[in-house]
Amino acid sequence: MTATEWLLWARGPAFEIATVILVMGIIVRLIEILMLGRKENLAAPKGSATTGGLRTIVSRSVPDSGTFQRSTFTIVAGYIFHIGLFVVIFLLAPHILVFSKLTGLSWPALPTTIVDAFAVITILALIAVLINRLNNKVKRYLSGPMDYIVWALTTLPLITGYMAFHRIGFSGPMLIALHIMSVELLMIAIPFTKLSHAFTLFLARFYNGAVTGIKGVQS
Amino acid sequence: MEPVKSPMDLNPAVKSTGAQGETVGEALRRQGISRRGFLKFCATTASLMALPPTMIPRIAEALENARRPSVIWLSFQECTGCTESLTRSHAPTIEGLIFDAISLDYHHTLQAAAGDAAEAAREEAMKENYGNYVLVVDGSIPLGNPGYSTIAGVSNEDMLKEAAAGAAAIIAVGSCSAFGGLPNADPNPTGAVSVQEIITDKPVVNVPGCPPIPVVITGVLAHFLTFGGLPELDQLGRPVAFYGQSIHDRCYRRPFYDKGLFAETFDDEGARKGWCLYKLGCKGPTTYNACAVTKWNDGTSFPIEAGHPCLGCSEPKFWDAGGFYEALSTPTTDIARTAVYAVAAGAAAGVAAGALNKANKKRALSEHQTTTLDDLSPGT
Amino acid sequence: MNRGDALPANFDIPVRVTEEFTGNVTPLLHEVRHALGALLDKGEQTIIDLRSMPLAPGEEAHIETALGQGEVRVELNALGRSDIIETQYPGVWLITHSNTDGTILGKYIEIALIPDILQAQEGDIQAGLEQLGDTLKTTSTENDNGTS
Amino acid sequence: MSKATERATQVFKEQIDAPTAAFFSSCVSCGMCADACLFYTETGDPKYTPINKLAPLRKVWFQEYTLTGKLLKLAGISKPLTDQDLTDWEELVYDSCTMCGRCSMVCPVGNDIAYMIRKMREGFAASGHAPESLVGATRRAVEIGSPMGVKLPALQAQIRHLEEDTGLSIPMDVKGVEYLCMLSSMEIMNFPEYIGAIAKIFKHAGVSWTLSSEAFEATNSGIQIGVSEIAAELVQRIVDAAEKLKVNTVISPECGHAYTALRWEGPNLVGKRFDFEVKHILEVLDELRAAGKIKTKDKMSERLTYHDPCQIARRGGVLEQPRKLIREFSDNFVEMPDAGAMNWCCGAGGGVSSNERADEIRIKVFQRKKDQIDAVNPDALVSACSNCRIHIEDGLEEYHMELPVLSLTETLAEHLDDSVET
Repeated sequence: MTATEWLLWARGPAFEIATVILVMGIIVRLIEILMLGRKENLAAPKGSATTGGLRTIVSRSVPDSGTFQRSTFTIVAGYIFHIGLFVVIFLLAPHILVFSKLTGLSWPALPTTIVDAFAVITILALIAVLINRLNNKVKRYLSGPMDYIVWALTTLPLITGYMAFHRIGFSGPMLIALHIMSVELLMIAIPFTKLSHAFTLFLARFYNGAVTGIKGVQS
Repeated sequence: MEPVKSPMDLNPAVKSTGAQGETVGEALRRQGISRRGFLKFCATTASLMALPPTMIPRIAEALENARRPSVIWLSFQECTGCTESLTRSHAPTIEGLIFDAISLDYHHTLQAAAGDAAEAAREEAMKENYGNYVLVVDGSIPLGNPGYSTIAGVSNEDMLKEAAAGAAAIIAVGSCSAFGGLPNADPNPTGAVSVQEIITDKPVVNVPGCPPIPVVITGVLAHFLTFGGLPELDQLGRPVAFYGQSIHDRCYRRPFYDKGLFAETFDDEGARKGWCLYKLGCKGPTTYNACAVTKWNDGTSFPIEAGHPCLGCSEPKFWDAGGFYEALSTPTTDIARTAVYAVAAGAAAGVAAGALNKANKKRALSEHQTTTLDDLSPGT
Repeated sequence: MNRGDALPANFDIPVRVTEEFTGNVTPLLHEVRHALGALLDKGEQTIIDLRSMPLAPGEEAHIETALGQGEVRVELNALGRSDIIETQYPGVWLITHSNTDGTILGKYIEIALIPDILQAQEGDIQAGLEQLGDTLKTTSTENDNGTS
Repeated sequence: MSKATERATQVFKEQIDAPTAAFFSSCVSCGMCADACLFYTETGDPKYTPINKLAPLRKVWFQEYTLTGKLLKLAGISKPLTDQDLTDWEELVYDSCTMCGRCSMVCPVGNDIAYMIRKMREGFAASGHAPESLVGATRRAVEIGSPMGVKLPALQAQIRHLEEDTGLSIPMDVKGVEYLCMLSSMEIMNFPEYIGAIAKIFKHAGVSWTLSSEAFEATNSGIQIGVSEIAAELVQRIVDAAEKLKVNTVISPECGHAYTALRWEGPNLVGKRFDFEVKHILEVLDELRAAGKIKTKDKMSERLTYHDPCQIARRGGVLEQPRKLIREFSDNFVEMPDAGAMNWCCGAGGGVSSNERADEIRIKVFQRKKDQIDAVNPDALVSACSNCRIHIEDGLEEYHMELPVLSLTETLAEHLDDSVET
């Protein structure tokens, strides 16, 4: 296959397959979760479960100062690569066009060179996160092969994207094809790995906040 | 009424018999060109071969002594756009001079001879120069049915194979002969293929483009004239000197891409200010060609400069590579519809999976055994 | 050729040059400066092909303005016209080759004491010498004939 | 599959609900819960990472309630729960987790780990994998009425002594009063002064109250060991007594898990909403204070700090009340670092104190509390949970520290202005 054919495959059938797997996989996962249900809480509430749940969805993004001091690296590196991923995924003009085609919505892009800088920072943060996972005894203990595979799947699109932008290693069509295909691998992996947290996190935080909300505690 | 000029008059390069013993230098001087003129010719030749000006003396020396090669030009499933591109100029251009320096022995669009006489000229030239002539091909070759395109009753495939056998070099001019081009576009009714899909035992220089830039065609000829061999080629068989960099990398609008300033429509403020055409479907990032530097119409402009996105015409499959006006990063299919179907299918599958889980849990609950004190310490 | 010529007067060409696009102008002028230094110090000649680099509309004119015009202006007629202009910086020449139709074939900046193309070529001198000799021979023969 | 694993799997399947599935789906193994857990911070052993303590439950969720898990189980790639899993995790789920819920506050994706530990214990208990001493306590709670084996006559004897000592009357089985006071066995046996303090404060505030001879034990071993049927039975005794005596409010004593058991789990365990209110003693005292019914005569000048019992504060929502009450009798109150909802557990909650096997680690992880105390260097520590107090006293002794550990209720009672009757 020529580079052009790879690119066409990546933009065509492969993207369709990845989208179907991602969308179906996530919806199945969410419905699976929701349909397990939870018992009605008969205890007289001190506060609102819904308010608490919604508040925690937001508030859990900001750690308390004690936790920040104890888990500084995890939090700082986590923040950097999550913000980096957000910027790179959602604020690069070519990416916005993909979302526009999917949703019809559009929003302003950041200058490409700024997104490029974010990509570099994000890659560095992810490398730091990997080194930390290998060296931190808790993370090493908790990690299975899947944790490392997921790391690779997350980092690969950033690296191929960087290569595509700076035109390193392959021809233009091949670089873009490789970049899109690496993203497709990531899309396919999301519903079946811990990457699903990108979607289920909202449910998890809500349930957590709802339980504490009823008790009149802010979590 | 003025008599219609024959193509021979318009193009002195087309001769049924060429002075094959002559060198290029002699041929030029015969036309009354001084050595200063020759030097000027060499300078512009270096320029069109994308060689540095320091190469001018070498080019001058080589051209002075190079023998004029015989060129046979075969046209298959094509639109004559490539020939038009090359011969469009009214005045002698440097491309024209290069053309003059060769002996174009067969080109059925340009030559005056027709029918049996033309074919006889071709056969004669091939015989005389066997092993030494340059074969130029434009147009794709239909493999679906040989009858789709024939010349003098000979199928394109047969004629190509026959001509290729004695060629010193094969140049596939235009995207049709290089990659299959328009005839090859989905659904490819004629089963069109490129030259290199048929000729696999010889290197083929691809000069794609729809049409290719004229100086690129002559640049390759000049290279063959000057150095007697083929220029360095990329993976797709294209001369690196012209196809080494993408349109995007050499585009004067690139700074706007970097700044994130894009024309959103053809008539908005961004379009008027000359911003990047990426969002309007520009294929510059995936297209390798020299348009941004050599430009067209004697260096006047090129599509992006005229406000139109690059179509990517020098890349394989460019007709089928997504819409011309669809941005390169976007899916080529109706992904929104696919996503809607996936949502529906996901919901159905999810409800089914959820119902199975629910039944599973219900069964567990129905099998519930009261945990008694005795269960807590099974050992006792 | 002015592109505007073929268009109605009120037609506004949509693509306007609003600023220096490619950023190639300043580096190019630096390159010229270095080459001029090399010419002075080591007698090294340099030719820069202006058509080998991506330039935005108007940038070529910008370069020409920046280089200005100096003392020498030569018009060469070989294979069409060529203009060889010394810029305001002695030793920096702007060479424009055109064809017989006036279409520009190439533009070069040459940094040299005198551009190569201006120097009389050996072959041409040889031919000229022969021609002059022939002419003199003919003249003297005629003269001889006349006096005899 | 053994009978035990079958049972555990079956119970896990009953217990797993939408929140559990959402939590497991969201874990990114970031390890931050380890930094929030004193069993990890003080031992440095990664097996004590809270999320790791849930591995068996997680396995069953994955295999039973996800499409991928079901397929991998069918393919034989995902192995079912084993007896070894249950044996290995017993220590993690009972000995080294107090269900304090600090990890649940820290988890960046919002996983309520304590919520799931509670569920996991159901399966462990049902499959016979609960610690022996906790089983004993549960047996005593069911059969005798108190995990410590305290019977009514013992309570009656303490009441007699208290009435003699204080001259206050301690009502028993009085119908139609405002409050029914529950007690913990620890208070009856170790801190009977609490009962005297209640009597004094309620007399001072002029409110009616009673004890019940049929249900005086507030603690609930069923909650700690993780057997809902037993927990429900224990809660039902209180509900019956409260309904029989027609009280408006049942007061949970200075005990952490008793509050969780009665206030939050109670109605869900017995399957109906209560006709009465359940309040922690601190909530009642603060209401009385707010109503102007509590007046103190003096304020302590010693440097006081307050230890938030996890089930009362973080898991119970009683955070402001103790601080307001302490200020009634102290003008030198300092907060320890992380006080309030993020306070560190003493290390003895969730049944750990009843679990002799956990004695060593319980003392080891007390280091965390010690550091927290050292940071403010108080003259005395006030708390509102007898279990916390006993363990903190143990810990202080073990670490050779001299620090009085006070009951908030008792200290308040000592500083009441006897001259006024509100």
